[in-house]
Amino acid sequence: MDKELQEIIKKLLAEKKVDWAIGYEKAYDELSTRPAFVQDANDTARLIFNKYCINNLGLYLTKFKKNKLAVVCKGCDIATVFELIKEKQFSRENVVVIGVACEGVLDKKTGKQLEKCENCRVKQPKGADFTVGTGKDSAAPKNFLDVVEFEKKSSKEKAEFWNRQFEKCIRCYACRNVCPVCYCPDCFANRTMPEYLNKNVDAEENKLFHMIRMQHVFGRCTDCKACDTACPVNIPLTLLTKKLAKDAKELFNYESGADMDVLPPLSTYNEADSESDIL
Amino acid sequence: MAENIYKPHLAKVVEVKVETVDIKSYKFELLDPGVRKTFSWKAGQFLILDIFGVGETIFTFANPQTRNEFIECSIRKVGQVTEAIHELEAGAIVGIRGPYGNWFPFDKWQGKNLLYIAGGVGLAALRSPIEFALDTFKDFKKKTILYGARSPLDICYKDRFSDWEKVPDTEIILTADKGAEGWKHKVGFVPTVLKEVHLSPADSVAIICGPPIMIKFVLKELLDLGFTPEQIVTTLEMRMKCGLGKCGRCNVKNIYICKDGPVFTYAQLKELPDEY
Amino acid sequence: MAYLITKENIKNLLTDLIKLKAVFAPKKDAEDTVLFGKLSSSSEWHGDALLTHTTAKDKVYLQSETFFKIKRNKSGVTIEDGPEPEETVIFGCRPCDARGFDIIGKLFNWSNFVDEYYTKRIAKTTIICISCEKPESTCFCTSFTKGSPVNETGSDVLLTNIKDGKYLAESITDKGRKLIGDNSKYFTEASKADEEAKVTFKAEAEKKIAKKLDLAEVKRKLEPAFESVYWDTVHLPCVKCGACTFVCPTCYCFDITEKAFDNINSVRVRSWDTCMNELFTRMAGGVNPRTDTKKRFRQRFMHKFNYHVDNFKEELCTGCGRCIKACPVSIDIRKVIEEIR
Amino acid sequence: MESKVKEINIVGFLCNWCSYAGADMTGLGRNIYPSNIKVIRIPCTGRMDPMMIIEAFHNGADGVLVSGCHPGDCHYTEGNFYWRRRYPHLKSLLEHFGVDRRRFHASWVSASEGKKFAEVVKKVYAEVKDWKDNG
Repeated sequence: MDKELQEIIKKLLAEKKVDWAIGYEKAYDELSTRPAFVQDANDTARLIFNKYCINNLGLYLTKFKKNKLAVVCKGCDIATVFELIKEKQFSRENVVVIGVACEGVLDKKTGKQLEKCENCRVKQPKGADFTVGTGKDSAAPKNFLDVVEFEKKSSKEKAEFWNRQFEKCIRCYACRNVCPVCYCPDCFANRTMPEYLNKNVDAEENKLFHMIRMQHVFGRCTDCKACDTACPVNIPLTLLTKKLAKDAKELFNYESGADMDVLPPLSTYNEADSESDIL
Repeated sequence: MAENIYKPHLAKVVEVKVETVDIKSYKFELLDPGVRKTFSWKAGQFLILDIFGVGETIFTFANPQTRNEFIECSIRKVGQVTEAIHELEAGAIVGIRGPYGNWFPFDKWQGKNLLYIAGGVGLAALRSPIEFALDTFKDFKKKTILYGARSPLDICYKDRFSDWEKVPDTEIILTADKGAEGWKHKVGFVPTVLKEVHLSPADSVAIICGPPIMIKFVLKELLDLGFTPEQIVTTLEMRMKCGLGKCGRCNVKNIYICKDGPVFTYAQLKELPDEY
Repeated sequence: MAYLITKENIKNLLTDLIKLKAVFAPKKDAEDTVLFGKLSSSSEWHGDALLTHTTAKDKVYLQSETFFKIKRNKSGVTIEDGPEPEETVIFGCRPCDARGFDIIGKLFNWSNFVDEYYTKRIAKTTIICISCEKPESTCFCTSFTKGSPVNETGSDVLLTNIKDGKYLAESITDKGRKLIGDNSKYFTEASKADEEAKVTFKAEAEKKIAKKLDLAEVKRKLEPAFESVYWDTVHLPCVKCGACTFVCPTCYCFDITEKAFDNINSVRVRSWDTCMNELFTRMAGGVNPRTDTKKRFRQRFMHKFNYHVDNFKEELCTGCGRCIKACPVSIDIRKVIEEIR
Repeated sequence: MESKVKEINIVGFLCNWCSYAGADMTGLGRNIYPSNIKVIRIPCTGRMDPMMIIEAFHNGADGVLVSGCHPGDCHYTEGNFYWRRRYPHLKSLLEHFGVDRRRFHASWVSASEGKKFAEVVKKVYAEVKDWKDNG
């Protein structure tokens, strides 16, 4: 499979169809990989794909807008690419999507398979320009059992839970910076006039940051778990991103990155939208 | 234990003076008479001004040690803290800590010609070395001040020029990027004017402060005129927070601008990577 | 002077210490995160993990330290000092963490400016360090002159597990001697053989660390490398978060800001900052000498292995390898400095 | 900061064209309603940045009410339609973070519905008070 992947990229680079190819390479030990940037057609031998390839490389698309890119995507990462195209962050012509069949990836910190991989329906990537390997999609659809379970808590219990989590937060902004849809050049957290977020790191300020970030990515977040796996102190951000996915589905029947023709939920409206809760 | 290095002395705003649309000059007086007596600085050093409720920022002393009745600063409105400063009125309480950094080595410049080149609010940083040299004018030969601003309206310290010119051997050359009606001085960028007036590098020191782009071209012009890198002195601007060589942001090579600077000769700057 | 202490007695010692002081030790939470947390009972100590997810740095050099409280009212401004630090014990950190305190401490006492907050806290903190038996794949402490799995720099007491459940306890400083003296009932005198066992322990532990870098060579290569094209590509995967610097035992850069509660009350706060942050060097008005992500990436390595060595004759790194593990894109600090050209 | 019994604070973001005028009308019509609401005028509910609502809760607001024109009556034609989508999602997300659903409300109040505005504020106040008293 690696060979096939390398050949495709080699050809793309040799034929100057792309300026850069972004894939994965082995990192510091057998269990870790890192994003690899390849510019030279003779440099593709280091590219690999395995179950440790956890990063969502769609992240780099907004950072290298001026270049033509080939990017290696797992089925789930393709949703990110489409969502970004929908947001007109770059044009489809400028990116070559190389889909790789994936049997699920492992979190490098726990060594366990990501929860999202259990009920994955895009093990065989869809919508890619090239596809490497074949994968068998799971039969069961994505479920929100853990979110539903969490929703049963009282608001006081929820607040206590998050306070405990955000006390751990060191505000390194890894979650924001690895997020493919967090591409604002001027993040609210960096603004000083007015100042939305104080530099003082405490549970309340940290919570404010996460609340605003989550609100900001609603309807755009593809629940790719990049933030969750990036967190150096294991804050379960998946509980939040999954909630966003659940709300988008339940309130607006929207799935990020799924259908290119449907606008993101907050960018449009329907005159018949429900207003049961409005006084 | 020694005094807390992060704790400011309280000071009162004594006077606010509008210089231009976005520059105001302030006079501060330290509240504690004991501190007032011991607080001293040298031209070129800077202080950290503390606007309670908003934050701290760094400014150079606008007045030299020879005129130390008050602490003076000229401040351009650019950010969060400076905007809050511009709201201050006489009587307001602020905090001051310092002085920090190095100073202009006037003792080495005895008997030399001094050429000051300033652009925009950069004159605020040069006011203290200018006035210091004027107050001790006998120690130096000719003192030339070349000052440029975007427009005649942006010229600050207008009312000081007549006093400065009264000092023997002092010349002021003013220029504006764009002239206006009634403007009797030069029109053009500082480097161009510098070329026109053609100053001799013999026995001279050039002291520069201004926006980076101006500094870049002035340097080139001075070198063309025959100034050696050791004869050119500038005061650097860099984002600083602590003023103590600890917070790390003004680190360029193994230099901390706040501790080892802000006054550098061009000979020293050439050794630093281009990251300031 | 060396002593012996059993694992059982270590727990008893912890129980006693908890009654008197704030004791911080590795604690595991529901999400399997191991962090230095305040112990309320000795059973909470989680000694199995080699490294905690973040360092013990934040127990002395707080992520957000309140300098003082400010009150503004009609009669003027009053500045009120924050609370005095309490007596603290950091238990179960590793030699690489402990050496971080030594390195940061020098910086905070540098150039005639003594940082009161750090100095006061470290004076009231006793550090009990445990030598490492089995390194992780990211460890590289032996690359440093002082680095070793049994290094004592920065510790007050160093514990080494010389035989199953028996620890050799060495008092390094006066604080350490006092701690052992005050709790002498838990310690027995160590024999010559015990001390020799530590020598064997050291040799074995050091052998297990696979990666050893030639840091003098790194420094020699870094000096002329500022303009190197190497930086143009090596930084590409980096997402410029601050995870690497915030989990680092030696990164010390900070910001001083104010947090206002209302028109009267505010606090002056020092918080960690990172060279990876775009705002780190952005001046009011927008001029930024390090706009480019490449420049910020370069600064981190240059500062750690070049500039800091010029000023302090030691690297700003202890080889704990946390930054490698914390990095969302697994950038390996060892690889970056090794391959520099 | 102060040990006084804290009063309930409700931040009301009212649209300039309908609800703000509606609130004026309430006063003119001498309708009585709780004075705990602090009004901030916004151009349109479509302009209501969710960030400000989150900031309001962060800064200690007990409740937030956003009120605008009835659907179809928006001065900018469609602003409130966008708000109508943002509201349920934001409420759901805030609840997930532990902000009780009794603390965040939205309403439609037109310029002539002074009486309704008083009713809305009374209802919001009652809900917030219920949350505060009973947890």
